[in-house]
Amino acid sequence: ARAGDYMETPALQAQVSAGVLPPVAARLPDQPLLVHFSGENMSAGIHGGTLRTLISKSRDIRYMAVYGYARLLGRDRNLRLFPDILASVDNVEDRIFTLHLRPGHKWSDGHPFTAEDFRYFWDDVVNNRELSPNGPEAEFMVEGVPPKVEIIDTMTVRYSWPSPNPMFLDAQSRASPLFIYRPAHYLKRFHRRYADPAQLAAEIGKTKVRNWAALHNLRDNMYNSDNVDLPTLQPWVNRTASPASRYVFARNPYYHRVDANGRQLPYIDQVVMSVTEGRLIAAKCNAGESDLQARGLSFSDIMSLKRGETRSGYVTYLWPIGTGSQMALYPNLNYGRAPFRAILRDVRFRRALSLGIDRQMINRSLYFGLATESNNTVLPQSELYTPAYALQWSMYDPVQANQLLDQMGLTARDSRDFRILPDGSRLEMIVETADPSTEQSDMLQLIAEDWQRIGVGLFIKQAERETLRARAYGGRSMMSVWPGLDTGMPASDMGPYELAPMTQDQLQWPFWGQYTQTGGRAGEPPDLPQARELLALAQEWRIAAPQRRREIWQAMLAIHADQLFTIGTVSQVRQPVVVSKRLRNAPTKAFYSWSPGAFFGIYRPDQFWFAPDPENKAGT
Amino acid sequence: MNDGAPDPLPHFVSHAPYDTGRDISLTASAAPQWRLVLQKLRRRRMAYVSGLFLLLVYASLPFSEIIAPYALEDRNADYLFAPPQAVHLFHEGEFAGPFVYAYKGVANLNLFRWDYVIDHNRIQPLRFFCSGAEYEFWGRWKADFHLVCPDRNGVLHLLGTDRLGRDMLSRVIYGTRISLSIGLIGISISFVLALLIGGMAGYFGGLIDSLALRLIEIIRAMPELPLWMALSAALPVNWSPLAVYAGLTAILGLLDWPGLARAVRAKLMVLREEDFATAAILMGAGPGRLIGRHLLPNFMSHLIASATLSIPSMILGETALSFLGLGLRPPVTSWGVLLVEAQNIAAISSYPWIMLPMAPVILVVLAFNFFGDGLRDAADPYR
Amino acid sequence: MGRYFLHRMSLMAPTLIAISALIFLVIQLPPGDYLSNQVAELRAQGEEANLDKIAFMRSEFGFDRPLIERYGVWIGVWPGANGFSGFLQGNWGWSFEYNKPVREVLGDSLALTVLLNFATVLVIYLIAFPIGILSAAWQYSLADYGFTFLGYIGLATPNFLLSLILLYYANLWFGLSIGGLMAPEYIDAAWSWGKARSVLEHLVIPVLVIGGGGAAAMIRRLRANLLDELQKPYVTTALAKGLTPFRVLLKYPLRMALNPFIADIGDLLPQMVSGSVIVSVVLNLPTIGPVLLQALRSQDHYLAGFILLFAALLTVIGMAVSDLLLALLDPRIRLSGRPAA
Amino acid sequence: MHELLRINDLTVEFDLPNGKLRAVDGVSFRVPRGRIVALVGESGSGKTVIGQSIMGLLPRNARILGGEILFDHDEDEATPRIDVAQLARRGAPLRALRGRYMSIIFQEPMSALSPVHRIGDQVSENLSRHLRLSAKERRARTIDMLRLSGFPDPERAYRAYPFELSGGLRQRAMIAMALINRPSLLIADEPTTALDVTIQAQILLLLQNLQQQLRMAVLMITHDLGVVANIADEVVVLHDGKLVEAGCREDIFRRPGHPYLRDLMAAAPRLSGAPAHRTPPASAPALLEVKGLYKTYAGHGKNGSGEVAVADVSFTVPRGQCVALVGESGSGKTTLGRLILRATLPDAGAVRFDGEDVLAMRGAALLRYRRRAQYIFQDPHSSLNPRMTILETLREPLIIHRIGTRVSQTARARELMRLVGLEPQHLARYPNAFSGGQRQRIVIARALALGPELLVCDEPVSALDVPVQAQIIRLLKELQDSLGLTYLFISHNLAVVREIADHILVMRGGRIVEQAAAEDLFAHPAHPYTRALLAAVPKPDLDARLDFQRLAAERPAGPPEWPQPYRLLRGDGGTMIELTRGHSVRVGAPAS
Ligand SMILES: Nc1ncnc2c1ncn2[C@@H]1O[C@H](COP(=O)(O)OP(=O)(O)OP(=O)(O)O)[C@@H](O)[C@H]1O
Ligand SMILES: Nc1ncnc2c1ncn2[C@@H]1O[C@H](COP(=O)(O)OP(=O)(O)OP(=O)(O)O)[C@@H](O)[C@H]1O
Ligand SMILES: [Mg+2]
Ligand SMILES: [Mg+2]
Repeated sequence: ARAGDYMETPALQAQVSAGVLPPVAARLPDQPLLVHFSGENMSAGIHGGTLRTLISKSRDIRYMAVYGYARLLGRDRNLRLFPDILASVDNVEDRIFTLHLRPGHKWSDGHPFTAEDFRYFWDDVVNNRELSPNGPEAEFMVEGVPPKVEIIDTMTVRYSWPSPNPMFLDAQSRASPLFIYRPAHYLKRFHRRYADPAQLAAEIGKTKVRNWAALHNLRDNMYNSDNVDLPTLQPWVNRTASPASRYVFARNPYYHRVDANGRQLPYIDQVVMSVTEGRLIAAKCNAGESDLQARGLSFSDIMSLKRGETRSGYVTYLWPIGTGSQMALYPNLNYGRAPFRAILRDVRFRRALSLGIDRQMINRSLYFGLATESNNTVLPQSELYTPAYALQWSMYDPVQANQLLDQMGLTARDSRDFRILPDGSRLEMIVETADPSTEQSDMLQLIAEDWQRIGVGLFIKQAERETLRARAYGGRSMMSVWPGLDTGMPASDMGPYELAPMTQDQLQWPFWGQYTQTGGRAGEPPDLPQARELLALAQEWRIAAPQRRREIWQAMLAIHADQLFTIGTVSQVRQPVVVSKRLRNAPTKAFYSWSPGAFFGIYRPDQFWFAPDPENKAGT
Repeated sequence: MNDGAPDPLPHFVSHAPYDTGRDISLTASAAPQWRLVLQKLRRRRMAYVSGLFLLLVYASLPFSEIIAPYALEDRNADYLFAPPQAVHLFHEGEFAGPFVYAYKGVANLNLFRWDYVIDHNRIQPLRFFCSGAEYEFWGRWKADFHLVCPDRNGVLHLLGTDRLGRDMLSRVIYGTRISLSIGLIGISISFVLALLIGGMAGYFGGLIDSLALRLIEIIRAMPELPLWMALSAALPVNWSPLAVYAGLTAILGLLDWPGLARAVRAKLMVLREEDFATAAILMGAGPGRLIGRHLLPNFMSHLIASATLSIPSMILGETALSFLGLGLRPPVTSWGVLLVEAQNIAAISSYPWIMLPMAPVILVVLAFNFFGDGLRDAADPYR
Repeated sequence: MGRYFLHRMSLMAPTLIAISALIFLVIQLPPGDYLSNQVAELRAQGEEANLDKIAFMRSEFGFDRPLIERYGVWIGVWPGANGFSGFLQGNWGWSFEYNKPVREVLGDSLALTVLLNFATVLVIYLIAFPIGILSAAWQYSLADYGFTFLGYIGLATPNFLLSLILLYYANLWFGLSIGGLMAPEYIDAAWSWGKARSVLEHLVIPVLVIGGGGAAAMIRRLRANLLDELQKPYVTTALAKGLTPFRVLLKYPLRMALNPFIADIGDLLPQMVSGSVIVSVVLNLPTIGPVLLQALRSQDHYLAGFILLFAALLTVIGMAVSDLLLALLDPRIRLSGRPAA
Repeated sequence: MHELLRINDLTVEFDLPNGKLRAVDGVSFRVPRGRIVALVGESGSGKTVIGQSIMGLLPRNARILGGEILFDHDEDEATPRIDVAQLARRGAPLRALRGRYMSIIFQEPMSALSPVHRIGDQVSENLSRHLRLSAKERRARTIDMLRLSGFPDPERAYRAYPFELSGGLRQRAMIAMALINRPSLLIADEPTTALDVTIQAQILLLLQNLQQQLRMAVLMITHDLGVVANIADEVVVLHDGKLVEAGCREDIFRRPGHPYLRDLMAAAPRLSGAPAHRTPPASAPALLEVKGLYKTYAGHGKNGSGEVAVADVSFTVPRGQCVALVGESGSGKTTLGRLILRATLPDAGAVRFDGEDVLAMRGAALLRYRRRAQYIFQDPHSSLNPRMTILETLREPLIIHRIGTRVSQTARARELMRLVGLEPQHLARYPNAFSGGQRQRIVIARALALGPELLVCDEPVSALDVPVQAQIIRLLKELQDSLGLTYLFISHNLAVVREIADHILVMRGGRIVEQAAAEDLFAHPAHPYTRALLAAVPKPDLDARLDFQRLAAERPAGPPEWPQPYRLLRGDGGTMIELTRGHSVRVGAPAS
């Protein structure tokens, strides 16, 4: 499509006619991103409509930045990286990245989006000690060295490192991306370097914050969508100040994509997010109060969702969940108490626990047998998958499990047939869960019954997410339950960092993760050889060639399958996704995954559109 | 109109036999007061029946294991969300003893639901005084004796099963034990404290009253919600869930007394001014006796009403705790736990039998209430 | 009376101090704090980019200072980073979760909370008093049994199960949107007939659920107290004047039977805030209940602290009001000397 | 037709847990318009029940088994008489009569008033129920009625609460309430038991006036034959629920026929004639010593001045003697009694019991005192715990002082019941199921349970018919002889006082105005108030009827009007001077 062929959006027509808004051709970049529809059920659509969806707390409006998924580079449905906001990018040896912007691209307030926005971020935000006491984020640092940032011209920026930084581009495509640009024209008024001191002081006083840095931080939130004044590049812009119980996101008139018919995206005029108690989300979907919903729905809701389909005009799709395991047990290798610590570190114990779980029973009792019984590893859909990763030590075998435990010397039993430790205490695992629904505790209950047959007790402890984490980080929790690998379908060019002790929030080895994360300032160095090996492999991956990367991934996955640092249960549980019958271009078969995938993000909600209502109530 | 004097009254003298001693037709009775109350109670049918019902329920508590057809932890993965079975007596027109028809679950993958097909040709007779699922009597002795059991190869789910295939009837029976026994701890604590503190404050007044009132205020204003949350983080998990629950009800009781205490105090401030209170003081009654024997009985109606009202709140208090992740943990089962599990749209729309545990709660609460009413009336001197 | 009033008011100060300290302590009890939790949460989601801000806020809000000092700052008797700025200075604190002053976060929901709970209390009284009187006056009548039964069903069903059931059927049968205080399309709309209607429709269930139990309880206790008073000789005296039994009931026994209810007023006011937390959460009502719960969960201390303090203040005021009313209601309390023991 | 009220064959039965009790058994009598009919009879004979039946205010457990209660509320002959017994208890027709055409003065006025409503409110309510009046008018009428009923300060009374009033004042409030609508029929159940005789005379005069001016009829239930003799036109005598005799006054007093009535006449205590008096033991040691007692109740009027109830009271009661306290209603007798027993604390002064300072007693000493000194309350109804059966009530003091076992306590309770003339069968009943006189005896029994040394009796026999009264007095005297019991005997009934007292104190306005040995006082009353009191005693003798009109006219209005030297001007407390040995009287400061 060429400039003259663009079609004005009906919803904006009035503003354009009134001269408040420039016409569509002037709003789009010189070279907008042209969207082609190919594939089953995909078609160019028409403008209009309101997409209703539900969130369980105000803070969840940040998911709009995930669903919107406008990134410098994004991934397509096949997880391939492509320039999105950027016109193009030049990559030299994963070291030198030259980013080319789209001329004429504008922020949602109409101000041009230029290299200045990158410079401002780099010079005045990241490298301002008051705003960023910790300096640049980890993604910027390669062996402790930050990039050289050059502004080539208004449309070109270059980042270069002495050694490769392969994660740099990937970081741009994540569900929660590394935002390396800021709307400088807007934020400068809160920056001491640029703002008029008197006005700045007045603003500080008005907002009741303590100083300019706090004010800047308050206003600068590219991800959270909580500042209605902050210009954005996303398809929809938040128009409701929080707190509210209903957030309206209006279309971004300067969005950079068009379809082949010359219609500027997004098709849908506005997205309304209503804050709803989590337990009511299923009921509300059932009553037809959401047009697109996955969050807040779980497998056990499917039945009642199916029942409401005809009455309320939606379809319930079942997307496999993209995590490595629906629920994995994380034995805390850094647990503080003596006898248990040693036991948890004994691989025979972990294997016995895994062998002692009747995954088939779990699958049948809780998921109609539709899930896949597996370790916590990559999914079959991943190019890295081999069956051994999923099956090793995971077939139900209480006899072998008992043998393993006996071998460990845990032969003494008490009156109720539980094993007894040398110090006389009973062999019981306290498993902490932060799941407010009954799914995890039901599963744990089934596991508890299974483990009883191998003489191991299981106690369930309900906790808040935050408390659970805090306890794990302190080495105070023995074992926790959490979903498995975030990235269940990795490609070898994605970092295998989840598999190695890299960060504190890895519940199986928080101290070791913390150690790596802080560069040795806190935590403990990994002292299991396998963990050390994982760490070494992960570090090697960074500079390895593509083929080697694949080998590294596989080596790491093999270590996991053998060592069972986390104990998986079942994977590919179906996520019910409620989609209004009128909503087009939403995939019927897809994966529900945060990374990669950004949930709906890679399916591009800006391309979804509403078929006209047969009763002609189109739009609202 | 005649304004004059009325007709003179003729002088009447009764000639009926006159004896100074009075003939008393009443039976002599010097029964103690509680016996009188009991007598009167027996004449109130509703209250009496309620009382007997409660007695029966309480008497059954020690034998939950025997009464329940299944053991607490029994689970049958082939019968998930199975609906209640009806007990029949006649099969194809012929008496076949109490039996149920066999049924079988089929996964319906269109609607994601278990459909059960009843096999009208296979009858599964109930067995009585039989050996069935194995259990540990009072968590101690292994046994398998039951009042009623399913057919040897059959199942018996008179109230259906839940999502994990556990027999609802058995769970309700086990839940009764917990809910009715431990829940009373809370009420007792709350009542004892309320009567003690409210009584002292109302009776003594002055400094004691002031102190008690401040204490009440502080406890009332105490943020319960965060307190529970802090507790949930602090409680050791491998405490037996029962101990946790008992502890929590105790705390519920500890936090619950101020309302009643204020009411008691207010009422006592009035009652202590009554002459009969003064009379008791002049007889030498100490504060304890005066409050307990003279003043509080005059507040009995309110107390009884409060007690019958506390019972549901104690039984259900646990559901609120579960909401905060603090209630009983499986496998221990109480009515509260069962009700919490019923709290989802699926149960309401598709598996209504999951909500059946509401029935015993309502029954027991009503029984307590009617019993309380009867007791109130029986203790009322004006009736 | 006047002196009693002043005396009673002066007693509130120490109580409030004690309560505020308690609240501050209790909300700090669970391990961790909002900011460190936030660090964990962000890390877990790979949102490392935001970590800086948090480090920044830590020092801003003095999370490194001793507890007592923070309490002092919160109340306004200790200089904070910006001098004295606490409750005493009218600063309600800062919400981390919303990144806004607490005052702004609560604005509307405070009013809505009061609306909802005022409606509830009103309904409780409007329902409970007539019915309580009725079932005392016609004890053991059909009406008496009927209301008893209904009330106890309400009492014996957990609030949120009841709300869910009601919600489900209200939606199925009347097409009422689920949860909330109005249909979604009205949320940002200006006030209109439609909106008011929608609000009223949506008030029915919460008021029934929250108020139902309360009303049932009140009916039972009122009935019991009235039955006691109805037998007193002074009631006969009043009847001897030819008053209708109903008027007599209202003027004499009711007044005496009120005593325990007045004593309970202290509870009513704070319940306006905290009594309905769980129901509000389940029914998705825009009151401060859910805000409080969420604030507690995410350890948004100052927000939670403010709400709790607000509730505590209401409690204390409620208690004082109830004491004053008690004295007004019963001259024997007001005028009597201390008993001799 | 002159009969305002006609009762035919009335039978009333009570349902009790252990059987049925026929309280009224086939009673018939009439009340002519504008006449006073006295209903006399044994305590517990059903008098109150008859009154309640007429008003339709029987207790729940009572049923009218048969008979008619015909009431002709207006003078119009055309309208048929209404059978009150047939009217629905809650119905409008009955309500229209109550309070307007018939009203009742309850036997126990102290509990019959709502404790939380002001007197003015409760009295004027009757007006607002039946007449349309402006608020101001209503208030004016009410205050007027209060004044007529003998309230010295009606304005204050209008604002007062019942518990602030003395027994007599409360009774007067009851009277005002009943009379304010000028009913056609007044049922007065012992309307003057709590009043001293001067006030009683005033009330009786009021009744007579109303009777004559408005043709009001009065059904007067009373034990006081003196009152009967003075005002009744016709007399109805009940015994054990049955009518035993009825006739006009002359017939009854001059020709009593039934043995019960003759007993009654014989037992009536009189002021004349020699009392069967024992000689007081000479100079016994003082058991009770009262010195300079003061008590002022906090006022709540606009000026905030308190109500001086007891001022500068000193006296001693020797062991084994009976000191009587007589005086005007509201003069502080009850307060004095309460002070002595430490039910109320005095503002100043000392009480010594057996040499010990009562006010300083603590712990065990106090408990011992509680055992040795007992109090009989003026209002039996309110002093009995409504939730305790009589058995429990009588056992209670024994339990408190840990005397005996369950069995022996029950036996003691039975014995006490018999002592005061009640059937032990009633032990399982609650106080509300007794008649006024029966309750009074229960209170006496309770006070005797512990075998006390000092008994402060506040109107102990006011509700008893004369034979029972005599029985009780006899009992008290016996106890005095056998156990050396000491009494402080508060009473308005001077004849009874004469029977039992060794020494008499006369109180007026919180102060003792005269004190003397019993015979001395009756023979030579010195103080004008004492004289007025003696002059106002009605005698059960048709030939010695009082002229209420004259009494009212002659009665000195108050201390400032007393003749010299007794005159007390405002603020002058006066001083006691001794006339003869043991006989002192209060005189004012000589006029300057
Ligand atoms: N509520 C009641 N329940 C049961 N018995 C009662 C009740 N009230 C009165 N009685 C009985 O009825 C009888 C008559 O009582 P009533 O009050 O009429 O006596 P009375 O003549 O007024 O006596 P007194 O002179 O002592 O007041 C008594 O024996 C009494 O015990
Ligand atoms: N609680 C009180 N508050 C205020 N005034 C009171 C109180 N009790 C009694 N009085 C007043 O004190 C005075 C004395 O009362 P008291 O009851 O001692 O009189 P009494 O001599 O026993 O009279 P009666 O013979 O009528 O019973 C009365 O004027 C009364 O109004
Ligand atoms: Mg009587
Ligand atoms: Mg008196």
